[in-house]
Amino acid sequence: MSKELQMRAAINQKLIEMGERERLKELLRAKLIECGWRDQLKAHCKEVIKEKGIENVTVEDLVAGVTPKGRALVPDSVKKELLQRIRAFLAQHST
Amino acid sequence: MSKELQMRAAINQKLIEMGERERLKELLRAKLIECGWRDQLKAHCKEVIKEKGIENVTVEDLVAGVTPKGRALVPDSVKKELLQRIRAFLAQHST
Amino acid sequence: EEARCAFLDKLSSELCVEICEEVLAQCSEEVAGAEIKLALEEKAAFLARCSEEVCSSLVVETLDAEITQLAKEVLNAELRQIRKFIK
Repeated sequence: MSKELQMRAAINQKLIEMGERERLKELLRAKLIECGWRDQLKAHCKEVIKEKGIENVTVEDLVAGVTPKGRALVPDSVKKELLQRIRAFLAQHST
Repeated sequence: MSKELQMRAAINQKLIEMGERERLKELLRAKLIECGWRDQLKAHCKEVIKEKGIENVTVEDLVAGVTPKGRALVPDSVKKELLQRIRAFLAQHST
Repeated sequence: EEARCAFLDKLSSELCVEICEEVLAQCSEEVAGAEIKLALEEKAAFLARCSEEVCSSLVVETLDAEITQLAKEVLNAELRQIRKFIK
């Protein structure tokens, strides 16, 4: 295994073991609620259901239908904050 | 027109077009005979006529006089059966 | 040191995308599932309301017709009896 791959695996393991991965996910979840992302996605789901009719939509269809908009709706500031937290963790634990 | 009103109108139209409304009315008429409602109401009509005197009673008076009792005399089980038939029809034809 | 920094930057970005995708997928599924459940509940409630309305209008309509018919029948029968008696 190359040095890079070894480091990658070690960091991933550390992220999980130290609970940081879960904390980061929790942080992102909280931010998505705070910035109104969840409400916007909810509204978009309602539109899709209304348009197609509830009898013609499964959860899988709906997820597939709203995911592109869901991705686009995440504010850059939220992604940036997450990236900074990850960078800080890596800087601290990659020695 | 709201979506709900549109659906309501479509359901009523389907009930009529498919002949289900007439079938349901027939079912109700048959049930009213079967449970003795017709006989009870007939007796009540006779009582009202006797009480007021036949010379003082028109069809309209008689109808007005016996309607409250006529409505109250319909057994709950009959209404329940009718409601179940309607529910089943709507579940099948409301897409 | 420069290579290490570049590697950590790249890894951070990749992890960020990975975590984002994971959370977005979970949240999207939660939101979509909840909205479908809500829509189904709303539809069931609407159909129940609609059934009640159809049922009560059918009952009223049928009873009105039956009562009128019955009143006519009884009144006519009583009148016939009186006429017969007079004769």
